[in-house]
Amino acid sequence: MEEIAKILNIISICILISTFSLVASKRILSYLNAFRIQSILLAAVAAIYSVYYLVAEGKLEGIIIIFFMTVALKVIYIPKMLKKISLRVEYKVEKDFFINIPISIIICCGLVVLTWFTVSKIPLMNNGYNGIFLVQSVSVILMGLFFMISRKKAIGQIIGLLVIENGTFLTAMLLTSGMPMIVEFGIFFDLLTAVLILGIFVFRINETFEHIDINKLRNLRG
Amino acid sequence: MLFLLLLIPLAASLLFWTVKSNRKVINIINISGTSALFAVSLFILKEVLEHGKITSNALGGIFYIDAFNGLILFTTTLVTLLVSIYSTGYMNTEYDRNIVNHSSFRLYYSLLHLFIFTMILTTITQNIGLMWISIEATTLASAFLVGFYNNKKSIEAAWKYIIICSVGIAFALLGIVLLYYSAFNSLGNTLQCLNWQFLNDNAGTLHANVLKIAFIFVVIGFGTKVGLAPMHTWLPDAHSQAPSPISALLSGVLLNTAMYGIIRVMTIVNKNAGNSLFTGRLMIILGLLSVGFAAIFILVQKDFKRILAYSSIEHMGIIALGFGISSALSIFASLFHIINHSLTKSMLFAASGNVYLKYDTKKISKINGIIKVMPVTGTVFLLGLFAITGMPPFSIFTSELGITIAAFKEAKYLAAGLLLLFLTLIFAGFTSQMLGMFFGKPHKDHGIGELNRITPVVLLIILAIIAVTGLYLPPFLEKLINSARDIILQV
Amino acid sequence: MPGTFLNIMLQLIVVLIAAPLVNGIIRKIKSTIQHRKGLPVLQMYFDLFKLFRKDMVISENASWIFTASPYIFFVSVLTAFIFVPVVPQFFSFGFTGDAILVVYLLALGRFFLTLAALDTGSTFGGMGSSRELMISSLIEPSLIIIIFTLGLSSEAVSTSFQSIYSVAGSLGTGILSPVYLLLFAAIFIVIIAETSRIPVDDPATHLELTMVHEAMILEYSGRYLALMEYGASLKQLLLITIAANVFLPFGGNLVPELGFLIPVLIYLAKVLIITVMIALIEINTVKLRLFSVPNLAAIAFILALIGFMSGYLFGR
Amino acid sequence: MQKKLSEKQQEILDFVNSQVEAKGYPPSVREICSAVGFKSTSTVHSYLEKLEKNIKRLLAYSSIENMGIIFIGIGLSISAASYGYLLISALSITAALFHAFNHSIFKGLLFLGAGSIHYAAGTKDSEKLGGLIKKMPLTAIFFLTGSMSICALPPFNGFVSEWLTYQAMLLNIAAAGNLMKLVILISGALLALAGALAIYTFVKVYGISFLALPRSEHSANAVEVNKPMLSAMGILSAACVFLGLFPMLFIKLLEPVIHELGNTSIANEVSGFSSFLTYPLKVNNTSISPLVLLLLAFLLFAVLLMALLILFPKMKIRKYGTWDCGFESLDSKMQYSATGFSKPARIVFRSMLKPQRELEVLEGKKPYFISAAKYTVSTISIFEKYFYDPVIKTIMNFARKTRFIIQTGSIHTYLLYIFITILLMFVYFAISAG
Repeated sequence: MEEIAKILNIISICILISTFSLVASKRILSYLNAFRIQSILLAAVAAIYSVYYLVAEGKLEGIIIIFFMTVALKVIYIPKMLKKISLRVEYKVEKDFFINIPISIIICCGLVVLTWFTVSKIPLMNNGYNGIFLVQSVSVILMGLFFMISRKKAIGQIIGLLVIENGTFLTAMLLTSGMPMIVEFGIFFDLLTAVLILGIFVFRINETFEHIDINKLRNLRG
Repeated sequence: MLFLLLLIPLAASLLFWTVKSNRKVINIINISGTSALFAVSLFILKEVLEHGKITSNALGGIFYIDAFNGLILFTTTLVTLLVSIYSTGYMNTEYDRNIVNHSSFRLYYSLLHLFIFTMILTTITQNIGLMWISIEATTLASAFLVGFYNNKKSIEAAWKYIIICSVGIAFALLGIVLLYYSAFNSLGNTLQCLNWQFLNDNAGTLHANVLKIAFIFVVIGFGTKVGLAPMHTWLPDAHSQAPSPISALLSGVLLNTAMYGIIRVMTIVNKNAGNSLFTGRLMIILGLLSVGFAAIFILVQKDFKRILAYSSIEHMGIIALGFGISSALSIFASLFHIINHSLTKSMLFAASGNVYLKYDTKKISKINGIIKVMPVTGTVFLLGLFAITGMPPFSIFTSELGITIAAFKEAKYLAAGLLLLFLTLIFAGFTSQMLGMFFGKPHKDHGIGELNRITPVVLLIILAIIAVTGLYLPPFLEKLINSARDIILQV
Repeated sequence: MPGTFLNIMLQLIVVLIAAPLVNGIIRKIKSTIQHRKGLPVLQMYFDLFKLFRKDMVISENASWIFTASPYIFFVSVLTAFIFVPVVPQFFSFGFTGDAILVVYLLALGRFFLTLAALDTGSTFGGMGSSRELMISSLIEPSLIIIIFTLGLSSEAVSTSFQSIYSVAGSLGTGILSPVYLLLFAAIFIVIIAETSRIPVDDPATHLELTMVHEAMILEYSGRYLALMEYGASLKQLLLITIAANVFLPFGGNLVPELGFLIPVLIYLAKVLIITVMIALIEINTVKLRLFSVPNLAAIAFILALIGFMSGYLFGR
Repeated sequence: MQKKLSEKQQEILDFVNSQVEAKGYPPSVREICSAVGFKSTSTVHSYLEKLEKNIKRLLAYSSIENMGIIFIGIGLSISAASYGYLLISALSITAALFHAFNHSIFKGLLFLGAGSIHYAAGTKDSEKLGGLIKKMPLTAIFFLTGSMSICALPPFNGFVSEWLTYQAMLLNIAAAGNLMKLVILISGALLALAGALAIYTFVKVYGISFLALPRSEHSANAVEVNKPMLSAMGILSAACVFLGLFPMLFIKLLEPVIHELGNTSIANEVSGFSSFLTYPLKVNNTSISPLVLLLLAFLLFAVLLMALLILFPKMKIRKYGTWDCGFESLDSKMQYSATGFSKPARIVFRSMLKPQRELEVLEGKKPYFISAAKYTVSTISIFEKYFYDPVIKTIMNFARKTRFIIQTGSIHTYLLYIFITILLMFVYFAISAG
C-alpha cells in the first residue's frame, strides 16, 4: 500500500500541476487539453486502485467501472462536445480573463498554502499521505472555482465546474478509494446531464445574446 | 409504499409525452398524479405517526422516513398538490394567450413532475450520497423550468441558477466525501457509511475535526441551494424569472429540501461534538446575514416577484437561525416555520402570478387597484403580505415569535435584537413598497374579474390553512413536529 | 372619627380666617418699606365683604361654566386644605393627605379658572388663561421633583403629608443640610409662580401686557369675584403652609397635650415668616418679561434636581 | 374606537408577556430607557397637541402621550422586577394596565365627542368652532368629562391611574440603583410636564370650541346630535366617573392578570381596608379616596352655598355684554383664537417645535390701511425632522447603494462570494480547531 500511496501522490501532484496549467492557459482549446490531461490522470488513479485490488485481494472492485466511465466521459466525450460547442459559437478569439495570468498563479499558490494550513489542523490527517492528498485535491477544487471566477466565457465556466468535480472525485478516491457504486453512478449521471444542459444553454445564450460572454449577462441586478 | 412516492411523479412525467394534443388529459394526469402523491404521503404520515419510522429494505434500505422527513414530505406533497392545481389555471391562461405552444406546454408539465420526483427522492432517502445526487438533480430538472420563457432575462437567470447551484453543490459533495471518509476510517463498512441513520448512531466514533470541516462544506453547498446569504445570489433571479407556479415550488419546497439536508448533517455533527456550538454559530451567523441582506433588498425593491424572492431568503435565514439556536423551542418553531413559510410563500407567488398575468408587468410602480380589478386575488395577496411579514393571526407570527423568544431564552440577545430590527425593516419595506399596488385605480383598463375559476380557489384554500394554523395547531401536526424536534435534538 | 372632623373644621376655620390676612400683611410690608401709609392689614376682609354683598354683572356670552367655576375653584382649594394639615399634630384622619392629590386638586381649580376666563369670549380672558397655563406647566415638573425628594427622605417612602412632615419633624437642625435649602429655594419659586406674585405676575397691575391672574378674573364681579379672590388667597396660604410645615420644622414635634391654640399660634408664626420673605422678595425684584419666566422655572427645576441628586446620588 | 384601543392594550399585554417569558428576570435599563424614550416623545407630542387645531389629530397625539405613560409603567415594572422587588413591579404594571384601560375609555369618549362636533358643526378646525356649549349642552358636558379625565383631574379615572404611576415611580426610585434613580426621576418630571401640558391643551380645545362666541356659521347653527350618539357618550362618561370613584373594583378585576404576570398579588397590598364606603387606594402609607373626596367637596359646597344664602340673601344678576374696552360691539373675531392661545407655548418651546410663521398682508389704498391680513403658523415635529427622517433616509440610501454593490448581476462576483465564504470558513475552522 505504501508504494501505491507514493505513486498516487505523484499522480495527484501531477493533477495539481495540470490544474495550474489550466489556470495559466489562455485559449479555450488549451483549457480543453489541460482538462483532458487532468481527467486522464484521474482515470489513472482509478486504474491504479483497481489494479491494486486485483493484485492484492484478487477481486475486481467497482472502482474499475469508475475508471472506464472517467475515460469515456471526461477524457473523450465531454471535451469533444465542448470543443464542438466552442467551435460552433466561438466567432473570434478575445481576451477571456479578468485577472492576468501571473497574478492568478500567485493567488492559486496562496490557495494551496491556505488549504495546507487548514488541513494541518486536522490531527487525523497527519499520518500517512492522507493529509497531502487532501491538500492537493481540495486545492484543485478551489482552483477550479477560482478558474470559474476568472474566466468570462461560458465554456470556461463549464470547465471550471468540471475541474471542481474532478477534484471531488480525486478526494473521494484518494481518501476512501472510491465512494459506493450507486453514488458514483449517480454522480456521473448528474455530471453528464449537467454538462449537457449547460451545453444547451450555451447555445441558447449564443442565439439570444449573439455571444457567450457571461460577463455581459447583467440584466438582472439588485 | 415508499416506491409509489417515486413512481407516481416519474410515471406522470413520462405519461405526458404519450398525450398528443389534448390539454384536458394533460391537466387530468397532472392533478391526479399530485393528488395521488398527496394521498400516499398522508398514508405514510399515518404510518409514521403510529410506528415512528418506516424503512424499506430494498437497495440496502436507502429509503427511510421518520417524523422529520415525514414533515418535509408532507409539506412537499401538500404544496405540490396545490401548486399543480394552480398551475393548470395558470398555464391554460398562458396557452390561451399563445405565450406557450403545445409542446412546451407538455414539456412544462413533464419537467414539473420530474422536479417533484427529484425533490421527493431527496426527502425520503437516508443515503447522504443519494441525497446529494437528487438535490443536484433538482437543479437540473428545474433549470429548464426557470428558463422556460426562453427570453434574455430568463435564460440569464437559468444560467446563473445552474452554475451557482452546481458549484455550491459540488462543495457539498466534497463535504459528503469527507463525512464518508471519517466514517470509512473508523467504521470501514462501505455503503452504510453514507447512511446518515448509521452515521448518526455511531456519531461518537467519528472524527470531530473531519466532521467539522465536512459540515462547513455541506453548509456552503446546500446553503447555496437554500439561499443563505452570501450564496443566495441565484435565488432572486431564478424566482423572479420562472413561471409563477415554479417560483412557488422553488421557494415553497426546494429550499426546504436543501435545508433538510443541512439539518441531517448538523444533527450528526452536534451529536458527535455533544453540543451545538460549532454548527450553531455558523447557522446563526448565516441566518442573520440572510435576514439582513433580505431586509436591505426588500426596502428598495421595485419588482414584486423579486421582493417575494428576497423574503424567501429572509425566511430561510430565520429558519437557519432557529436551528442554530437549537433549543427545544427554537427547533420546534423552525420546523413549524418551514411549513408556514412554504404555504404562505407559495400562496403569495400564486397570487403574484395572477397579478402578473393580469397586468403583464412585474413593476410595482405600474400596478394599482388590484383589489378592484381582482377582488379575491387582491385580498388574498394583501393578507398574504401581512402573513409573510409576521402579523397575527397568521401562523408565521407564531413561529417567528417562538424563535425570538427562544433566542432571548438562550441569552442570544444580540441575535434576537438584530432579528427584530431586521424584521421591522422588512415589514417597513413590504408595506411602503407594495401597499400602493392594491388601492387606487389602475392606470389602464385591464377588465375587472379573476383570470379563471381555479386559481382563486387555491388561494383561498391556502389562506384558510395558514389562518387556522396560526390560531390552532392540529394535534397530529403538533405530534409530528414534536417528534421531529426530538430527532433533531437527539433526545 | 368625630375628633378628626372637629380638627378639620377647626383648621378650615383657621385658614379661612388667616388667608386674607396674608395678603394684607404682604401689602402692608410693601407699603411701609416704600414709605407709604398703605392699606390697613384687614383691607381684604372689607373688600371680600363688600364684594359678597354686591350685585353681579355677567356677560351674556357666558355659559354655566362661568357660573360654576368660582364655586369649583374655591371648593377645590378648600378640599385640598382638608388633606394638608396646617398643624403637624392634626393627622389622625383615616387617609392622610397625599401631596400629589393636592397638586391635582389645585390643577382642577386652575382648569376651571382658565375655562371660565375663556367663557366670556373676552380677549383678556384668553390671554390670561393661556399665560397662566404656560407658567403652571413650566412649574409643575419642579414641584413633582420636590415632592418626590421629600417623599424619599421619609423613612416610610411615601408622598403622604404625614411622612413628609415626619421628616421635617425628625430632622431638627438637619434642615440646614444643602438638600433642604435647595428644595426650599425651589419651592419658594414655585410658590411665587403659583400665587402670581412678582416677579412672575403682579397682583396689583391691570395693564394688558403684564397681567395674568387679573386678566382671567376680569369679567367677574360681585360674589363670584369675591370667591375667586378668596380662593386665590387660600391657595397661596396652602402653598405657604406646606412650605412652612416642611421647611420650618420647629414646633413640629410638640406634644399634642398642648391642645389646639399653641400649635396654631406656632403655625401662624411660621406662615408669617414665609409671608415676610415673599413680601421682601416682591419689593426687591421687578416683574419679569413673560417669556423670561421659563428661565425662572428652569432655575427652580435645576435647584430641585440638584437637591435630589445631592441627597440621593452623591450622598448615600 | 373602543376596539382599536383594546387592541392597544392587548399589544401591551403581549409585550409584557413576552418580556417575562423571554427572561426569567427581565433586563432593566434598556426597557426603562425605552420607556423613558417613549415618554419624552410623548411629551413632545403633547407640545404638538397645543398647536394642533384639528381636534381629531390632536386627540391622536394625546393618544401617543398616554401610550407613553403606559409604557413608563411597564418599564418601571420591569426594572423593579430586575431589582427583585416583585411587589413594586406588580404595582407598576397595575398602574400601566389601569391607565391603558382608562385611556381606552376617555379617549373613546373624546373621539366620540369630536365626532359629534364634526357631525353637528361640519368642521374639525377649532378655529371655526365656538359657543357649542349652548348649542349642544349634553355633548358639552360629556366632552368636559372626557377632558377632565384625560387631564387626570380628580375625581375622574385618569387621575387614579396617574396617581398610581407616580407612586410606582416613587417606590422605584427608592428601590433602583443610582443611574436608574435619576432616569426615573426625570421621567417623573416629564410626566408632570406632560400632565400640565395636557391641561393646557384641553382647556384650549374646550374653551375655543365649546365656549364663548361661535367663530363661524358652522358652529353658529350647529344642533345637538341624536340620542344614540349622546347615549354612547353618556355611558362612557359614566364609566369615567365610576372608575374614578371605585378604582379598587377594577384593580380587583386586574388581580389575576397581575398575578399571572409577576406572580405576586397586588390588590391586598394596594387596598388598605375595603369597606365599601371609603374605598381608599392605599399604597404604602399614603392613600386617596376619590369617593370621600367627592363627598367632602359636596359637603363644603353645600355649606358654602348655605352660608352665602344666609349671610347675603339678596343678590341681583344683570346680563350685559362682555367688557370691550369701550369699543362698540365686541364680536367673535376679537376673541382669542386657538393659534393665539398656544402662542406662549410655541414661543417657550420654539427650540423644539421650530414654528414657521407667515404673514400675508393685502394692502389697501394706503400702506397703513390694510384691507386684509392672513397669519398662518405651522410647526414641525422635531422627532420627525431630526430623528426619524434622517434615520430613514440613511437606511434607504444605504439600501439603494448596497443593493447594486451586492447583487451586481455578474455571476463572477457571485462565485467570488462563495469563494470568499469558503476561505473565511477555513479560517474559522482553523481557529476553532487549533
